[in-house]
Amino acid sequence: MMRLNSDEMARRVAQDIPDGAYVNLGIGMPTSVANHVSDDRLVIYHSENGILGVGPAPAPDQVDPDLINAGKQYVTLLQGGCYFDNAESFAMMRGGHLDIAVLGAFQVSERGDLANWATNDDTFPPAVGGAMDLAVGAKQLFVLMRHTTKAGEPKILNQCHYPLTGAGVVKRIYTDLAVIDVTEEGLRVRELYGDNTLADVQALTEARLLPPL
Amino acid sequence: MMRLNSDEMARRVAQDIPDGAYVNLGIGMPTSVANHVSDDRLVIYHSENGILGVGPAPAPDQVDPDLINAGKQYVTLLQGGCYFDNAESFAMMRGGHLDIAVLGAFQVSERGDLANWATNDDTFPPAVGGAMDLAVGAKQLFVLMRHTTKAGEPKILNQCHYPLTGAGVVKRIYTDLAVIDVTEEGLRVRELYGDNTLADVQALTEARLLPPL
Amino acid sequence: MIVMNKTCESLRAAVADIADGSVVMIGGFGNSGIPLQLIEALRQHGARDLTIISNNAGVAEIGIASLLKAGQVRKIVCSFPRSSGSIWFERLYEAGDIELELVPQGTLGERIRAAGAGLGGVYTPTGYGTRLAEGKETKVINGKGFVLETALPADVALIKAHRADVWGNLIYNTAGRNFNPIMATAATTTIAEVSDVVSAGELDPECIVTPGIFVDRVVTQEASRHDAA
Amino acid sequence: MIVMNKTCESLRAAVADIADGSVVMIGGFGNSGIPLQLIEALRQHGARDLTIISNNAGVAEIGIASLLKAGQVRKIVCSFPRSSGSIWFERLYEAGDIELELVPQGTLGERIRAAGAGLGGVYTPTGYGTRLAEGKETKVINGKGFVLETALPADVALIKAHRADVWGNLIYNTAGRNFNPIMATAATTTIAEVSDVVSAGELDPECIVTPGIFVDRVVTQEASRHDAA
Repeated sequence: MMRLNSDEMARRVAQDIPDGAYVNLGIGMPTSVANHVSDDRLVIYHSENGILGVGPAPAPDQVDPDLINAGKQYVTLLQGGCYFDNAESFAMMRGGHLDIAVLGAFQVSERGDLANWATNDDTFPPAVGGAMDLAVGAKQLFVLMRHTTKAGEPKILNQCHYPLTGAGVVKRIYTDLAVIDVTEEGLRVRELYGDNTLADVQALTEARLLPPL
Repeated sequence: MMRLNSDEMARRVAQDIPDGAYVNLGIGMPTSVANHVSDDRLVIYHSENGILGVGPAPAPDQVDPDLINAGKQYVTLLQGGCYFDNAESFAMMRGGHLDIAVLGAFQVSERGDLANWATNDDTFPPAVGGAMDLAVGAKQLFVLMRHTTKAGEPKILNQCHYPLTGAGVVKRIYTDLAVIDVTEEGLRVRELYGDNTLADVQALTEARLLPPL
Repeated sequence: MIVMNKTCESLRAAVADIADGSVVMIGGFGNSGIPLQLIEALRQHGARDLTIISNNAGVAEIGIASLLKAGQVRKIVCSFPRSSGSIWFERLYEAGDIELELVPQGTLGERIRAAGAGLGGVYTPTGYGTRLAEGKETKVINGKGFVLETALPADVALIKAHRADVWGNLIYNTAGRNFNPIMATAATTTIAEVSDVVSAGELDPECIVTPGIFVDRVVTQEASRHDAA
Repeated sequence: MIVMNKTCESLRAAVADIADGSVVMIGGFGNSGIPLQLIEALRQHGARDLTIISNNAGVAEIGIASLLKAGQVRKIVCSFPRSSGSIWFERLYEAGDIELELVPQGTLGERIRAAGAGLGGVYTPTGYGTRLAEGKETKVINGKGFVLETALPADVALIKAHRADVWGNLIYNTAGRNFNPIMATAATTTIAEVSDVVSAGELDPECIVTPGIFVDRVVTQEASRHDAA
C-alpha cells in the first residue's frame, strides 16, 4: 500500500486549487496546503478572524501581535489584501463567496456528512469555532484527512457516529490512500495513489466505494 | 389663538435637543430644526444615507455631489463625522442608538401611533423610505407638524385613518399650538403657546387631551 | 506569480452578458453613488423584462428612469420610488405597466445583506403592525413584535465606487457608499463603475470598504460620455 | 460650541459601574484585538456572577482566564473555549462550575450584530441538522434548511481598538478588528481600550471603522502596567 505523508497529502490538494481562487484552509494539516501551491498561481487565502490575502509567516522582528490566522500563528498580508470584522468575514464564508474550503475531519459519511468538531466524549469540553459556517458556505468543501484512525478504524463511513458539523456538505475527500468524490451516486474514487487498488482502499473504508470513471 | 410659524415651531423643538445628542431630522420642516439649535450645544446629526456628523450646506464651489442628506440637499461633514453604508446606518436607527428622531406626520393617534408615509389615495404611488425604521428605533420620537390639516381637520386622532408608519411609537408632538406628550394615561398637554387654552386646543383635536401637570 | 486583474475594457463589455429577465441591483441614493454610466450601458445593451432593486426609481430621464422609459423594466423593488421628478415611474405605475414591491429602506438593506451573508431572512421590528407587514410571518420575541423578511439576492449588481484596485477592492466617496457595499455582496455578478483603478497594494488595507472577493468586474468611467457622473 | 469628549481618566474609572450579574462582551480572537487592560481592571473591580460573551475562554492565567480563575464568571457564551492552555476554563467545566453556551463562530457574530442592529433574530444555515440546532426553531426557505438564532445583547462591551478620537470614533490594527466592531454596537455601555486618543477630525472619515455613536467611553492603555498588550 502506498501511503502519502502529510506533505504529500497537502501537495496533492494544492494541485487542485486553481489560479485566482479564494480559499480558506482549516487549522492543522489543511493550513500547510498553502506551502505547496505552485508559484505560477495566485491564490487568495481567507482567514476567518478577518483577513483576505493572508501571506506567509513574518520575519521574527516583523511580527504584528494582532496579525494572526485562525490557528493563531503570526502571518502577513499580501499586497491587495485587506482586513474586516467577524460579521463580514463570516458573510464571506456563509454567503458562498469562497471558492474552496479545505478542512480536516474525524469522519465523513457516504452522503458527504462531515464530523470534525466533537467526539462523543462528553467530559471533554466542546469547541466548534468556524467549522460549521465553512461547511455550509464554501462553494466546494474539500476534506483532507488520513484514511483511517490511528487505531486503523475507517473514517469514511455509512454514517457518522460523531456529532455532525454539516449534513451533505463534503465535495471531495483527500486521504493518504486516494482521492474520493462525493457524488449523487455515492463515493466515487477519483484517484488511487501508486499501485493502491480499489479493493485495498475499500478494505479500509466502511462506506461502499465506486470505481474510478 | 397663538399659532407658531414654521420657524418658531422648529425653534421650539430645538430647545429640547440636549447637548451631545445623536439626532435624525426627517425631511421637510424637521430638517430646519438644526438651524435653531443654540451654538453652545454640540448635536450630532445622522442622515439615513450614511452620515454621522452632518454639517451645514456647502459653499456653491465646495459641493460634493455624493454628499447629500436624506432630503437630497448638499451638505458637509463636521470634524469628527464619518461615513458608512446603508446596513450600518439603519442599524443605528433600528438598534436604538439615536437619542432623538424628529419626523413630520399626517396623523398621530392618542396611543402614539404614527401615520406619515401614505394616504388612502391608491392612485398615488406609495413611498416609505426610512420612516418606519426611524419610528421603531429611535430612543425618543418627536413629531413636528401643524395641529390641523390645511382644511382645518384634526390630525391628532383617536386612531389614525391613514396607513400606520409605526404603532405606539410617538413620544411627543410639537404643533403650532402646543406641545403634547404621549403618556400611559393618554395625551398630556405639556405646554400651551401664548394664551392658548386647553379648551382652544381641544376643539381642534379629536383625541382627548389631559391638562398640563 | 500571476497577476489578478478584474478590470473590464469597456462599459459595454462589462454589461454584455446581462440576460433578459435578470434581477439587477443598482446602487445609489438619489444621484449620490449611482452608477450612471453602467446604467446607460445597460440601456444601450437593451436587456428587457428586468427586475430592478434600488432605493429610488430615478428622476427625469436619467439613470433608472431611462430604463423605465425604454420599457426594459418589469418590476421594481425599492423604498422610495416617488421623488420630485420621478415622472417615468409615476407614468408606468398609473398605467399599471410596472410592478412595485415597496420595502422600508432599512428592511431593503437587511434583505440585501442577508442574501450576501447567506442568511435565509431576518426578524425586523420595522413595519410590524403596518400595511407593509400584511401577509408576512410575525413573531413576538421578548414582548416585542417582529416581521420575517427574507433574503433578497440578485443576478447582477451595478455599483458605483470611487476607486478600485485590480483585485476588485473598493473605496467610496463620502456618502456615495449607501447601498453599494451591501449590493456588492448579494449578486452573482457584481460590476463596479469607478473613477480609476490602481495596482494591488495601493489602497490602504485598513480603509478598503468592499473586499475584492465580492467584486467580479471593475470598469473605469469614460470621460467623453455625456452621462459622466 | 462645546466639545464632546468620551475619554475616561483611568481604566479603573472606566469599569467602575459594572455590576454583579452583568452580561459582558469581550472582543478579541485569541490574543489579537483583546482588551487585556480592561479585563484586568474588571478583575480588580471584582464584579461577580458575570456572563461573558467572547470567542475564546482565555489561556494560561491572562485575559478571560484571569476572570475564570478569580471565580467571577457564572456563564460563558463562545465558539471556541478549548484552546491550547485554556486550563482555567477546562478546570471549571470539568467541575461543573461554569455554564457553557457553545455557538458557532459566525452565528455568534450574527447574533451580536442582530442585537446591535435591532433585529430579533436571523435564520442561518449554519448548524442546521446538527446538535447545536437542537431545540431551536428551523425553517426551510427555497429548499434550504435554516435555524432561527436570536439576538444576543449585553450590558457592557469591553473592546480593543488601535486609536480613538474624542467622539469615540475608532480604527483598529490589522486583524485586531474581529469581534470588536460588532460588539461595540450590541451593548448598553461600550468601553474601548486604545493606544491613543486624538482630536475630532484627526481620523480620516472614510476610514473610521466604528462610528462614535456606538462608543460610550474611551480609555488609553497605561504603559506602566505589566499587562500592557
